[in-house]
Amino acid sequence: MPEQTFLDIRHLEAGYGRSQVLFDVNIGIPWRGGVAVLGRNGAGKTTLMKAIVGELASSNGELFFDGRDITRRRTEERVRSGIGYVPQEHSVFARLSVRDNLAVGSLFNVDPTAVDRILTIFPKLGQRLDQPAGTLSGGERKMLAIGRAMLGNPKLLLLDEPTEGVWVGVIEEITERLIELAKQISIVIVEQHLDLALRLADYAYVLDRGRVALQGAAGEVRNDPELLRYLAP
Amino acid sequence: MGAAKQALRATVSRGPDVSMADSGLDRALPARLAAGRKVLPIVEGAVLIAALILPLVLQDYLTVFATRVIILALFALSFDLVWGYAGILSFGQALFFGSAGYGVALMARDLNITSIFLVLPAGTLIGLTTSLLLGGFLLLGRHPSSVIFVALGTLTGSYAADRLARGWYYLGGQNGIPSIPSMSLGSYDITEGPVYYYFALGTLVVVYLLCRFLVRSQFGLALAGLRENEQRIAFFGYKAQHLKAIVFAVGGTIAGLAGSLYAFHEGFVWPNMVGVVISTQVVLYVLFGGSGTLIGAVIGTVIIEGVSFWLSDNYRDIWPILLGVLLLLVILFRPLGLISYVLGERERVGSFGAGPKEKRNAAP
Amino acid sequence: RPDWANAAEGPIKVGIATDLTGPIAYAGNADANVAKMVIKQINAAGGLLGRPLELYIEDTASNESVAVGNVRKLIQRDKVDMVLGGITSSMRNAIKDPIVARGKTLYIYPQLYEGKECTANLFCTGPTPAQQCDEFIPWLIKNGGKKFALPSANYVWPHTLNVYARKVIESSGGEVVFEEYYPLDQVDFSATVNRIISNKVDVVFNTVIPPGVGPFFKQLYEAGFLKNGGRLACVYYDENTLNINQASEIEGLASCLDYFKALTKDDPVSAKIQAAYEKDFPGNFLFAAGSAATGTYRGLKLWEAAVKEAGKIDRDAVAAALDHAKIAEGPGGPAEMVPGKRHCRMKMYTAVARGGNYEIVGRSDGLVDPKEC
Amino acid sequence: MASAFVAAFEILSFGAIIVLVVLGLGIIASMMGIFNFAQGEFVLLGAYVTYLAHSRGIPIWVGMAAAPFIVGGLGFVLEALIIRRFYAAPIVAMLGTYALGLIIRESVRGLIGGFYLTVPEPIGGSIDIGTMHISTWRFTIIVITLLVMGGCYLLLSRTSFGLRVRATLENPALARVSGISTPLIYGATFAFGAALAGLAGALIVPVFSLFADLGIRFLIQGFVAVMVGGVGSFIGPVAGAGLIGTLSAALPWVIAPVVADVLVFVLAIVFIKFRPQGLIAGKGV
Amino acid sequence: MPLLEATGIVKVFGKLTALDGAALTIGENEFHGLIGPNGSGKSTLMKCVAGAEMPTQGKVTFINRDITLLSPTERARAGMSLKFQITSVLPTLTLYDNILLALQAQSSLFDLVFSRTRGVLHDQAMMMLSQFRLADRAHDAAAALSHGQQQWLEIAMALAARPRLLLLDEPTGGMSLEERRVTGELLQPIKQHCSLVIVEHDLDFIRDICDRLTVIDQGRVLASGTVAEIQANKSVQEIYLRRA
Ligand SMILES: Nc1ncnc2c1ncn2[C@@H]1O[C@H](COP(=O)(O)OP(=O)(O)OP(=O)(O)O)[C@@H](O)[C@H]1O
Ligand SMILES: Nc1ncnc2c1ncn2[C@@H]1O[C@H](COP(=O)(O)OP(=O)(O)OP(=O)(O)O)[C@@H](O)[C@H]1O
Ligand SMILES: [Mg+2]
Ligand SMILES: [Mg+2]
Repeated sequence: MPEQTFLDIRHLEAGYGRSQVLFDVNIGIPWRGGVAVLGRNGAGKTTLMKAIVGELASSNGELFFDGRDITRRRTEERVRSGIGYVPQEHSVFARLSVRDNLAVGSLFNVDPTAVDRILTIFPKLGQRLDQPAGTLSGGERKMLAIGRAMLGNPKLLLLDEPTEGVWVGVIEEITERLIELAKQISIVIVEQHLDLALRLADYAYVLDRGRVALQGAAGEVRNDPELLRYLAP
Repeated sequence: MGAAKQALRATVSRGPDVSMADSGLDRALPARLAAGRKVLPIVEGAVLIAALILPLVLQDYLTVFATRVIILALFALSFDLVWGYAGILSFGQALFFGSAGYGVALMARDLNITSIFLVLPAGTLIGLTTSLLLGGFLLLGRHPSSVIFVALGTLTGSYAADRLARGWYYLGGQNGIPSIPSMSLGSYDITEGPVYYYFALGTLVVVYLLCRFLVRSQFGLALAGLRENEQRIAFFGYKAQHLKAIVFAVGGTIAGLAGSLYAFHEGFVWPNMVGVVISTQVVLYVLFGGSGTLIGAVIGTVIIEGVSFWLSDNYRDIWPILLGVLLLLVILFRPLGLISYVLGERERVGSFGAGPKEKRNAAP
Repeated sequence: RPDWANAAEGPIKVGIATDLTGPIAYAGNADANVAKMVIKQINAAGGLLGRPLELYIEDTASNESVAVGNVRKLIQRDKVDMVLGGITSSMRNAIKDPIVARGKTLYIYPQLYEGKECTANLFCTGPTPAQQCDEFIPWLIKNGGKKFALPSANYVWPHTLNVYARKVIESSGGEVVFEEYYPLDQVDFSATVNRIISNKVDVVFNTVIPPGVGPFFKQLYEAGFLKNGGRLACVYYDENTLNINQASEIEGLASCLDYFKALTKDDPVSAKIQAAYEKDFPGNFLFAAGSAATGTYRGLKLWEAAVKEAGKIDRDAVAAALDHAKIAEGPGGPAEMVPGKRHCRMKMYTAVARGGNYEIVGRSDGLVDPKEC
Repeated sequence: MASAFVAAFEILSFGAIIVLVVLGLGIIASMMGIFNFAQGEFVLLGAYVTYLAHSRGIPIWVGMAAAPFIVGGLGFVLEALIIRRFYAAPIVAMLGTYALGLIIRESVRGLIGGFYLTVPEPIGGSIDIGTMHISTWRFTIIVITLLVMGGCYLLLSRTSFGLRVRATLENPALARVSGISTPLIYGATFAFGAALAGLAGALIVPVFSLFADLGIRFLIQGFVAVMVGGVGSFIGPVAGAGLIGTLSAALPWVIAPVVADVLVFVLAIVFIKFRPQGLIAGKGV
Repeated sequence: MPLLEATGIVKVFGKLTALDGAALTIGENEFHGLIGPNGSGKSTLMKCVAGAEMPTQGKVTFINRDITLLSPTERARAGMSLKFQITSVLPTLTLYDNILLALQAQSSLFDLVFSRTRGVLHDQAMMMLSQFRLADRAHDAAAALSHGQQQWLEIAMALAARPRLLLLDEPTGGMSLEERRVTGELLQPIKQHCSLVIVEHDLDFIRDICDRLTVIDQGRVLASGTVAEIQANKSVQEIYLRRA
C-alpha cells in the first residue's frame, strides 16, 4: 500500500440488499498519480466505486478522504469535497443538452473558461452542444461524461471504464490527458485495456469476487503470473 | 415496481436511445428468490375458503353487501390484468363496466330481457366491443403509446361517457335507470341474497382461474416483457401492440361481465358507473391489495370496501378523511400493496422458468 | 322518560338516509338535524302508539353506490319501519328500489324536485314544478319583464322543470329567448352571459346549480345585467345558498319556496319551529326549504299523523292513512297530502333578496296543488 | 365589434385562469415526473387561506399574498414526509397524492361545512369602456398570470436552479455525483409547484367562491392541458393550458355547451394521439 | 444474392446528417465488422437496418425482400436480431425469463397461451445460460448483473431469437481481453446458419472473427473489403491517426 494515503479504504464491506459484494476491502489511494482497479466481470469494481462515492451505503468499514472520515457523508457532500466520478452506465443526463450537461458539471466551478478547455480536449462535443445527450453516439457520451466530471475540479477522480466504446485515436488522447492530470490529482481507474490502465497507474489492485486478490506496483502486477487467471471469466 | 418504472420511462421518452439510457436500475433487488416457498397458493386458498363459508355466518344484509364486493372484485381483476400484468394503465376501466351495465339495463327495461343466458353474454360482449374500439384507437398505430397517454385517453373516454350518460335522456340522464327487474333463470328470479352471492362467487372463481392460467402461461411471460420494456420485446418479434390490445380487450370483457352482474344486483345504473369515480376506485382497490398479483386485486377490494363500510358506520362525519389516511399509510409503507406483507418480490414479479418438474406438468 | 304503554313491542324505527358527507352535506346534515328534533319532540310527547321512536341515520355520501349499500343496512339490518331521505333526484332513483320494491318499506322523499315520481308507497313532501311556477312566473313577468332566459344545468330536474316553466311563461304572455344546458360543473359562463346581455333578457330563470351558479351570477353582475334592470330568479335558492355570492351580485334575486326564514316575523308556528331548531342546532346547517329541511319536517309530521290514524305500523296501513294525512302546523303553514297522488299541498311564498336577506313579496292564497300523478 | 372584444377578453381571462392553475401542476409533472392528484387541493388551500384571512377581518390582499407561502411551506413539508418516497414509482405516486388530496379536501369540507362561501375581490367592480363592462378582477388575474409566467420562465431558464432541477429529475444518482443536493431540490421544486397552486387558489376564489371541490374541478382539465402541451418542459404545459382554457371558454360560444365540454377532451386526446410529444416538444425550459 | 443489402442510406437528424449514403452488403454466413470513429454513424446504420430508426433515404433488402418500411417486429420475424449499444435487458425478470422471452418470440399466440413450447425451450434456455456462464444466476433478476454480465445476457438473448442475421453493437464493451476471446469463441458456431454484423473498436478482436470489414467515417463508407484489404488501405490508416 502506498505510504501517504489521500483516500484510505479500510475493511470496506458493501452490497445490494441482502447480497454482499465487497468483502473486507483495504485500499489506499495516494495524493497524486493513478491507481488501477482490475478484475473480471462481476468482480465488484463498479460496486467499489459506488461505495467510495457514496451511492451505495457500506455495511461495514471506514472511508477516510483527505484525512477526514467520510463514511457517513452523503454523496453530494463527498463530491463537493473533491471527488469526481464517471459512472460506467448512465453517465450523462440523457434529456439535457450537451451544453446543460457541461453546465451541471461546472455548477461548483468558478472558472468561466473551464468549459472551453474541455471542448478543446473533445472538439466533437463542441459540434453537438444543443443535442440531447441521450442521442449522442456511445463514444461521444463517454467523452461528455469525462468532461463533466473533470469540470468539477476534483482532487480525486474515479473513472469506471472511461474508454469503453471510444475510438482508438481518442483513447490515446484521453490517456495522455489523464497521465498529465495524474501529476496534479489522484485518479482511480477501472479499465479493461490493461496497457492503458497500467501506463496511467503507478499502483494496481485486482479484485476477485469482491476481495482484493492482488495488489502492488503497476509493473509487478502486470508481470504477476496470477493476473490472467483473475481476469479470465 | 416494473410497470411503474415503465410508466416513467414512457413519459419521458423522446426516442429509442434516450429511453433506454434511463437510469436507476440500481435498486437493490433480492438476489436470489427466497428458497422456493410459495405463499400465493396458500393466500388464494384461504381467501376462497373464507368466501365459501361467509354467507353461513353473515346476516342477510351483509351477504348482499358481500355479493357487491365480490362483483367489484371481479371488476378489479379486470383492471389488475391490464395494469398489473401488461402495464397498460387503464384509468377508465369503468367505461366497460358501466357500458355493459347500461346495456343490460336497457335490455331489461325496453326489451324485457332478463334471462341470464342472454344478459350476461350481452354485457360481456359490450365490454369486449367497447374495449376493442377504445383499445384499438389508443394502443395501435405508428407510435407506441406512452402509459400516461393511455391513462389519459381511457380516463377521458370514461369521463366523456359519464358526460354522455348524464346528458342523454334515453339513458335517464343524471338519474340513471332505476328499478331494473331481477335477472332470471327460466322462471326463477335471481334476487339478491345467498343465491346471487354464490353465483357471483362462482363467476369470480372461474374468471380468476382463467386469468391465472393466462398470466402463468408463456403468454404471461410475454406480458411481463411488455410491461418492462415494450420496445425491447418488439425487437424480438413480438407484436407488442397487438398483445396489448388483446389484454386490454380481455380486461374489458371481464369488466363487462362484472358490470352486468352489478347492474342486476344493485337494481339500477347511473352515470357514475361509467365515470371517473368508479374508474379511480378500481385503481385504488388494485394498488391497495397489490397489483400484478391477481389475489391482490381481490383482497384490495374486500378490504377497501369492508373498511369504508365499517368506517361510515362508526365515524360518520369523518370517514372519508379516515379512509384517505388509511390509503395514504398503506401506499406509503406498502407501495406494493398489502399482499407484499406476505409475498416476496420475486414471487410477485413471477418467474416463468419453472423447474423441470413443474415444466412437465405445464406442457401438454 | 314517559312510561311506554306498548314498550313490549319495542320502539318504532325511523330511518333517515341523507348526504352527511360529500358536496351537499350541508343540506343532508340539516335534514338529519330536523329529524332528530322532530323525533325528540314526538318522544317527549309520549311517542307514537305508545311506543318510543328510534332514529337510524345513514349516510348517502352523494355516491349512489355507497347509498344503496347503506340503505340496505337500514332496511335489512335495522329493519326500519319507514325511510325518509335522499336529496337529489338521482339519489332518490337509486335508493327507491331497495326501499320500496325490494325492501317493502315506506319511503318519504322530502326535497323540491321535478315531479313525475308516481311510485306506490313513495311519498313526496317537497314542492313540485307547479307549486313553484304557477304563481311565481306571473309575478316575475309583472316584476321583471317578458323576455326569459332559461340557463340550466344539464340534468333531469332543470329539463323537466323548464318544460313546465316554459308552458307557464308562454301562457302568461312571456317569451323564452333561449333555453340552454351546461355541464354540471361548468364554471365559465361568458358565452351565456353574452347572449343574455345582447338579447336584452329581462328575467334569468336560473337552474344552474353550484359550483357554476356563483361564477355565473357574478359574471352576469359584472356584465351589468342587474344595473340594466334585469331580474334573477332561482327556485331552489334559500338561505343556505345566499352566501355563494356577495349580496350586491344577487340583489333582487327572486325565489319561490314553501318556507323562508323571513316568515318567522309574522307566522308564530314557523317562528316556533325555527327557534326550536336553532336552539338545538346552532351551527351552520340552516333550517332552509331548498335543502329539504322543511320537507323533512313536513314528511315526519305527516307520517306521524298517518301512524296515529292507522293505529299500527305496518306499511300498507300507514300508506293508506298517509294518502290523505294532514298537518295543521308546519314550517310556512299547514300541509296535506292530495289523496291518491302521494304529493303534498302546501303554501308557497315568493321572496326577493335584498342586502343579503330575503323579503317576502308574495304568498299563495291557500294551499297550492302539486298537480302530480 | 364590441361584443367580439368582450368575447375575446372573457375567453382570454378563462384561459389565464387555467394557465394559473396548471402552472404548478405542469412544473411538478414536467420536472418531477409526478402527476400530482393533490394539486387541486393546494389550489383549494390557497383559496381557503384567503378566505380565512378575510373572515378574520384581515385585508384580503394580505391573505392572497400569504397563500402561496403557506401552501408552499406545506408542500415542502409534505414532500419531505410523503412525496419523497414515491419518485421511483410514478403510478403509486398518483395514488398517494390522490389519497393526500382526499384527506385535504375532506378536511377543508369539514372546516367550511360543505358550503359555498363568497370571498370579495380586493379590487372589485368593472372597467367600463363605452357600453362594455370588463371585470376588473379578471383583468388583474390576466396581468398577474403573465407576470408569474414570466417570472417562472426566468427562474427556470436564467438561474442554475432550473438546471439543477432538471438534472435531478432526469437522473438523481448522477445529479448526486455531480454534487447536487437532490433532497433539497426535490423539496424546493415541489414547494414551488405547491406555492403556485396556492397563488392560483387565492386569485380565483373571488371568481368562483370557496367550496371544497374548487380545486378538483380543474384537475382533469389540468392533466389534459399538460399532456397537450407536452411533459418535460415549462413552456409546454403552459401552452397546453392556454389552449385548453381558451378552447373550453370559446367553444360554448359556437356550439351547445354540453357538447363543447366533451368535445374539448376528445379533441385533446386525438391531438395527443397524433402528436404524442405535445404542442412543444420538451426541450430547454 | 446477398442476405442483406442496404444502399444509399441517408439519415438526417435535424441539422445533422448522420448517414450520408452509407451502404452495407452482407452475404450468407458472413461475419462482417463495422468500424469507424466515434459518431461516424455505425450505430445509426445498425438501427436503420434493424428498424429502430427509419432512414431518411435509401433502401434495405433482406432475403430478397424490401424491408425499408417494415417495423422492427416484422424485421425480427423475418430473421433479424439486434443487440443495442446500451444494454437493455428486462431488469426485474430473471435471467432465465429474459432468455425464454427471446426464445419464444416466434411462437404462435395459441402456443403461448397454452404454453406448448415451454418444455422444449427449457433445455435450450438452460444451455444458452450455461454457455455464457450465467447458469448459476438463472433465477436472479437481470438488474442484479454487473455491466459486463448484462452484455453477455444481451448477446445470449440476441442469439436466442435464432436469427438469420445478427446485429451486435459493441458487444464486448467493458469486457477484458480474456472475456472477449470467449465471446468470440461463442459466436463462431453460429456461422453455420447465421450472418453477423458487429460494431467494435477493438481491431484485434474484429480481425480474429470477421471475414470482411466496412469502415465508416462521417456517415459514408470509407472502405469495404477483406480484413487484409482494409489494413492496407491508406485512408483507413489515416483516420486511425486522426483524433475524434
Ligand atoms: N443492483 C444490484 N443488485 C444485486 N446485485 C448486484 C447489483 N449490481 C451488481 N450486482 C452484483 O454484484 C457483483 C459485482 O458487480 P459490479 O457491477 O461491481 O461488477 P464489476 O466488477 O463492475 O463488473 P463489470 O466489469 O461487468 O462492470 C456482481 O456479481 C453483480 O451480479
Ligand atoms: N436522435 C439523434 N438526434 C440527433 N443526432 C443524433 C441522433 N442519434 C445519433 N445522432 C448523431 O449522429 C451521429 C452518429 O451517431 P452513431 O450513434 O451512429 O455513432 P457511432 O458511429 O455509433 O459512434 P460510437 O462509436 O461513438 O458509438 C453522432 O454524431 C450522434 O451525435
Ligand atoms: Mg462495472
Ligand atoms: Mg455506436
